[in-house]
Amino acid sequence: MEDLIKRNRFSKDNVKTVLMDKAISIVLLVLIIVIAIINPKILSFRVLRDILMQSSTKIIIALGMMLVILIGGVDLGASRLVGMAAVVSASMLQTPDYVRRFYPEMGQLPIIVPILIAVLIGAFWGVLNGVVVAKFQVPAFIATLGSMLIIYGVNSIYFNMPPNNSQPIGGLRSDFTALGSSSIGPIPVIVIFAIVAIIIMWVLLNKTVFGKNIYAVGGNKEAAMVSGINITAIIIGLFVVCDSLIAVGGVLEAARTGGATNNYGVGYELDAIASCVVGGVSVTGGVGKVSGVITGVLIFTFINYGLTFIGVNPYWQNIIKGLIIVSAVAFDIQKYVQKK
Amino acid sequence: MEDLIKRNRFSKDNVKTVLMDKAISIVLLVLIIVIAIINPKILSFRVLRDILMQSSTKIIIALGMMLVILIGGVDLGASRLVGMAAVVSASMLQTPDYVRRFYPEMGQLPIIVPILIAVLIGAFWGVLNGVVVAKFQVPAFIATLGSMLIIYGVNSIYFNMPPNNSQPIGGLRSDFTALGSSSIGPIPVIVIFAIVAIIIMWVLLNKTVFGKNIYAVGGNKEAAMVSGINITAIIIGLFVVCDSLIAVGGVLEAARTGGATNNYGVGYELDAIASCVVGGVSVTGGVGKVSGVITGVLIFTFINYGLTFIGVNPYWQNIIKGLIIVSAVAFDIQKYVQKK
Amino acid sequence: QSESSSGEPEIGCAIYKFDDTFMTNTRNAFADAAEGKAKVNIVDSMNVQATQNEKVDLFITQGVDALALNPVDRAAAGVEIEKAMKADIPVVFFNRQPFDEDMAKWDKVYYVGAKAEESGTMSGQIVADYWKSHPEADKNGDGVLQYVMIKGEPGHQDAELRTEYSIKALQDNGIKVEKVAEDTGMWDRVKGQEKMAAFLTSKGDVIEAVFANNDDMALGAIEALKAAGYFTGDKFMPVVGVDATAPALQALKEGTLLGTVLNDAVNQGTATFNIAYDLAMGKTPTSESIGYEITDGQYVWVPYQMVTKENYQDFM
Amino acid sequence: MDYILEMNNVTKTFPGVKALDDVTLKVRPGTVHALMGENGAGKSTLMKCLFGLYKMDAGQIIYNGQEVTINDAKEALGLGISMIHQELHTNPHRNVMENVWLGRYPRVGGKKSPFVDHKTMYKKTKDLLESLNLSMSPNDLLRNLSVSHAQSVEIAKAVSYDSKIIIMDEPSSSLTESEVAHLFGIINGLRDRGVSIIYISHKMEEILQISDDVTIMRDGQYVGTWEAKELTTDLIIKKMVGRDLTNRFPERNPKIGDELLRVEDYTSPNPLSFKNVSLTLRQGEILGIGGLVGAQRTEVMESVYGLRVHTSGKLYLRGEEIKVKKPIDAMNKGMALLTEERRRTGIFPLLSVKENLLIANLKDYSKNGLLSNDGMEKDSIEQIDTLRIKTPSTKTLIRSLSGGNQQKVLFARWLLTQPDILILDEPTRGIDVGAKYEIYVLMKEIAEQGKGVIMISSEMPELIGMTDRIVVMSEGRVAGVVDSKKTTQEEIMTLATKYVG
Ligand SMILES: Nc1ncnc2c1ncn2[C@@H]1O[C@H](COP(=O)(O)OP(=O)(O)OP(=O)(O)O)[C@@H](O)[C@H]1O
Ligand SMILES: Nc1ncnc2c1ncn2[C@@H]1O[C@H](COP(=O)(O)OP(=O)(O)OP(=O)(O)O)[C@@H](O)[C@H]1O
Ligand SMILES: [Mg+2]
Ligand SMILES: [Mg+2]
Repeated sequence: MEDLIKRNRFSKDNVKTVLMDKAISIVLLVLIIVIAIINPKILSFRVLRDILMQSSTKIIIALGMMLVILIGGVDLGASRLVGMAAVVSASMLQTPDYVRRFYPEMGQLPIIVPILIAVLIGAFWGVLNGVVVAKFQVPAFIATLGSMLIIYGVNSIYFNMPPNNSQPIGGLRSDFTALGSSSIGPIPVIVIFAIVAIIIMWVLLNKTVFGKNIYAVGGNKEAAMVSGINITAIIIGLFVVCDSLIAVGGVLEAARTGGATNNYGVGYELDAIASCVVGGVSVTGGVGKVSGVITGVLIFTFINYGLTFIGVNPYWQNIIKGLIIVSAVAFDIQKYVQKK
Repeated sequence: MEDLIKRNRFSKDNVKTVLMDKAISIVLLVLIIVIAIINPKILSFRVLRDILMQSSTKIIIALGMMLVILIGGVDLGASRLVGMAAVVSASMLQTPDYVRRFYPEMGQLPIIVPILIAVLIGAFWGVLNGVVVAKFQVPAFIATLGSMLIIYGVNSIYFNMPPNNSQPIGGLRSDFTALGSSSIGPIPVIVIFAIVAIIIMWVLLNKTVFGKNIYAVGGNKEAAMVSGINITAIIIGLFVVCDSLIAVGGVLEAARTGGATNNYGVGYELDAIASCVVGGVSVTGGVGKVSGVITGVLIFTFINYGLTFIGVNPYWQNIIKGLIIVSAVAFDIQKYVQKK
Repeated sequence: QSESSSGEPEIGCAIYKFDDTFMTNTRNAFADAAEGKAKVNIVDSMNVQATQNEKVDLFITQGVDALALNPVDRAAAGVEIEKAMKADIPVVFFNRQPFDEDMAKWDKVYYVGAKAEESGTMSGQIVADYWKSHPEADKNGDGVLQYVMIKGEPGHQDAELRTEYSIKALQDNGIKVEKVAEDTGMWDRVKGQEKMAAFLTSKGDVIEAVFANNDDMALGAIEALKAAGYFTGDKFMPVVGVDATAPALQALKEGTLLGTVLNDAVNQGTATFNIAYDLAMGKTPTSESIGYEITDGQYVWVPYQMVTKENYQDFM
Repeated sequence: MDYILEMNNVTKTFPGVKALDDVTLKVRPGTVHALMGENGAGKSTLMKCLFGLYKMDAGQIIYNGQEVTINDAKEALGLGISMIHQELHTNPHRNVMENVWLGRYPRVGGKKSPFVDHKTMYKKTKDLLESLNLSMSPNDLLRNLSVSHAQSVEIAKAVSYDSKIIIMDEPSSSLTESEVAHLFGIINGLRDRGVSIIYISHKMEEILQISDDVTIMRDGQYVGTWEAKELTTDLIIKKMVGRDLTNRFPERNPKIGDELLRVEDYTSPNPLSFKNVSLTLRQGEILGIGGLVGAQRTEVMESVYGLRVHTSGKLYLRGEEIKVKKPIDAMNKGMALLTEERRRTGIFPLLSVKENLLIANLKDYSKNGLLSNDGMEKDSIEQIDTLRIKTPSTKTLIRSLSGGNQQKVLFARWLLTQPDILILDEPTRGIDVGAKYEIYVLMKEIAEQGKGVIMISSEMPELIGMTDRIVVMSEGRVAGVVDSKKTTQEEIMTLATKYVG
């Protein structure tokens, strides 16, 4: 039906269409204005910086998630993979004099080594997810539900290894935590990570054969198949990119908070999916833009930040957040339902 | 015509096809056998009873969820609606002499009244969800994400009302808790609830126009519209049935545990979706059977029960559970991917 | 009484949630105490009361000799007690206290835990002590302590009691207080950090103390404070948490965390096991047999301990 | 080398159906080879075996003198075999050029580079479209194209592979005559370059006009191969159907009565779509609607049926004004619409043949709120028999039926609603000659009951042969109404181009 209605819409651009097209950004703008009226301090560089910093890891994770949604799936394992990447990287990046070290005897590793290990673990799970989805035709929902449970189990066992025994991992090296808190000039390092991820993903999706093929597989798998596309390779590839990005997100969460437990990342998968969908990525696959995902994440971060900023009671925060999300999407969707 | 009937029968006759068709049930059987070898005590009437009782509310909730999945959506709000139904029904069904009553002044209501109120609240949210999805064309994922947040907010505010102030609700009347714990003859009351729900849903989906129309809308929305199906009415209707069932599930959870907090039901939505999908309900809509959902729930309950029964460490339980789910579905799916 | 092949009694133990540092320590202590004495099956209720009920049913079906339960929802303990009574399997609850009227249902029900209010009172006391000994803590000099509260999950028993009693302790010390902001960090370090960042930007220098319902959120808040330039030079902010986790002790050492409150996991776990063991052996636990004081015939109270710069080394 | 391709003794079984039974196909280089057979004869299945989409149970493929096995589309394409599929295989969310070059995008700096060369792709697409005389832009999104344009994109894509063999499975079913003529121009060009075309169609005129050789299949079996010049339409039909078919159209004695439906001044909100359309349908009449692709015939009728919005205009049923906002309103007034795109707006792929037949009619089988299976089964079997729908059972999923048989199911669906006004949008698309005749008979019977039929068709012979009057549309407007008995193809074409340009 959506399609039918869509075709009915004017193909000529006009102002209203453009406005409609940017519905989500407009919602964000209105939100900013309303909150600024209540507390004008929100219009400060500090706030912008806070929001960009808080959005950074979420953008990285959501961009990964986007790839899976583009083929009509979700990666439920994202949450636990964040936890695993956080725990693994943190466990190898503690200061030598910290008393409760995960590896009491380990020397000082170059910072890149544990990070690479964490990202490789992400890529490894990506391969597994991809193989299960592409080769065994298991729906992504179930495949990643499985990996969610398995990753969590494995990570918990690692986290529970003596001498750590499930203690929160702390005492992280300052060169590691700097990734989450320091700045280069006025720009926080973590934001630079996000920008790099955005650029990579934008180029990937818009300029490379691989990216185009992802849209092709997501938009019409059969058409892709009869055009000789290696669907298996595409699906495995996109899971690898997705889960590597999510692992990067997990590493940065550890760096940003200066700690890690096996519980890190819980609920992140839902946030990431929600950001994507609010940003216009279609859950049925084939449609979605990097810019949309960024807007989606910013909306969520801003709602959370803004409502706390003006001191809304947490119960009401939930209600308001729910209303904003639904109405933003309802408003956004009207561009397709115009005239009916 | 004669010919057709003969062929009709013939096509059923393939043993291999039958085996494939029952892949999921076979997985369940193998699981039971493996666990029985490790600990034969699992083969007892008590265990069967436990498993049926533990599956009852899950079946009721999963059957509700199934309806939304049949049209290619999910009801994320299910979790919080369970909490709301539990809190609302429990708050009105406390013994008169209990000191921390939610309504200190309230008389003894007939047990059906609070239960009906809870179910009507479910139906009310069903209408809202349905309208947002059908009328405003918001994807079910987002619409119910919104209601998840809103229901939780509203329920928390209710739960926080003085004199309760967010205290767990206890002291439930014994006629209420009996719903969760007593038996009629050898059959627990809660199991009877589940059986009634199963019968209703089976009839609804297989023997009514409404049910057939749900499959039609889920299978091809545009074609359904052309065929004169009132899509809006179907979607609203199915959300009403879904959310009413979920509310019943919430009431029974309160009865079964003898308490309620606003935190009840967390994670139930994922369990319900997973049970449906493992039971062969397709996340893209249009495909799924009541029997599949029951099998899906039983598999999950049995995995949880069986692994604890033989004393597997909880971390390993996650890993094993993940492996079983993925392999069960991978095995099941092969019937569709039989070499072209 | 069904005894396992080794002749050891079987004890079924359900934890409200495995992913909880404190409960992990408690269950580890429980398991350590059980070593060589009893066969214990420790299970995860995954923060869902109904799941715990299911585990209890399973334990009853298995015919364990005693139950050790850490309820998800303390109001639901009543039904668990009834189930246990019917099967005549004694129960020890720990860490989350059932209502008194439920405890009164049966004499084979025990409780081991700390008084939740106490943790609130102690964290309030730590701030009160600091406030009194550091006049410069009153940044705006108005004689009123402006604080922010980072709460755990709303409706959670510990979150509600810690919030209430920490402020009550200040007031009992004769300190005037003003709440600048309050929000929930859901026990989570990331959220603690994000909420604190928003507080700092919106309220800025007004804030004179930070209360967090647990250490994870306190540490998150400290990260946000560091980002805002605190803990360098003489820019300081008193932050208190609860739990005395390893990273919190490290923060105490570094001087960023003002104090925390130790919930004594080892003694709670050990006391719980000792009672469960006596019960499983068919004995009635006494203060002597378990090594902890039993009050009112059913309760064992394990006190909280204040942890500050002065004594943190004792806990490392 | 006599043959570029030989498929020998191909057998393929689906659950309940032997789709191919020892079939042979031999294609000479540089020829157009027509593959003929009734709906469900196994034509598409044979081609899918060749293209690697299905695995043969038994049989041999000899290509270029060598035996080959083809496991998937990639291998087929690699060997120089490309295919236009019976059902559209496009990605609606992407543009024309990405659809055309899918799987072999031009790359910046060499074959191994990961980057797509958009400039080259644009230019190549533009050249391709121009060389094929197609009007769309490389940047148009597929979902904004009409079915026939999407079909043209598929043709362009298949041609652009530079293949040795191009399989065309009913490429003309959604094209109008002028577009078919254009397609034939393309095919002739390809043949001259030595390309072989395997051409599947149910349009007899096309076959004799374009093909060199004809292979005929019946019920999954090979009937034979002939040179086209040895054949006539009647011969082909006889070999296909296994019996004589004397008439193409049933004899009609229309008794035209009072006005049944009147559309007055319908205008779409879309300025590019229909404007000021008025037409009347009378009792006992079969009204044709003709025009070129893009004439907005579909849009007008979908609008009358409540599927699309219109800004102005009125609708009268037996002289009384009615409001139709949704299809259900139209159905309640006794209308039925067989839509143009069976895959998108017609079939429920995951439901059985029975459910697909009865979905618009379920209420009739509901007693006390419960459906009675006996009645449903009985009526389904009756429809399957009447229309000779080839299906293993009533419970078979419709998606495993051949395209033509799916179309028959949809036709039966609307017959079952017993409409007073039956609107048919390209009703005989993909339907074999025999079945076409049966459908015409049914249309005739409906009209004889004093009901009305509106038929949109791009097939000139059936438009003239079956209707009483023809409304010819051009660029969204009514260009004229002609009497079918007196008109000619030329007159209709002239009207159809009245507002073009
Ligand atoms: N995937 C499938 N599963 C089961 N049966 C199938 C499948 N595909 C085709 N069939 C059956 O095989 C037979 C041949 O179908 P096919 O599509 O090849 O016919 P066709 O000659 O192309 O007919 P049409 O002219 O209608 O397109 C039909 O009876 C059909 O029902
Ligand atoms: N330029 C266009 N932009 C957007 N959509 C278009 C355009 N042209 C046609 N369409 C859409 O394509 C569909 C088919 O319209 P088409 O132009 O084929 O009309 P038609 O004359 O009814 O065709 P047919 O002869 O196939 O029935 C219509 O739904 C219409 O909305
Ligand atoms: Mg075909
Ligand atoms: Mg058309």
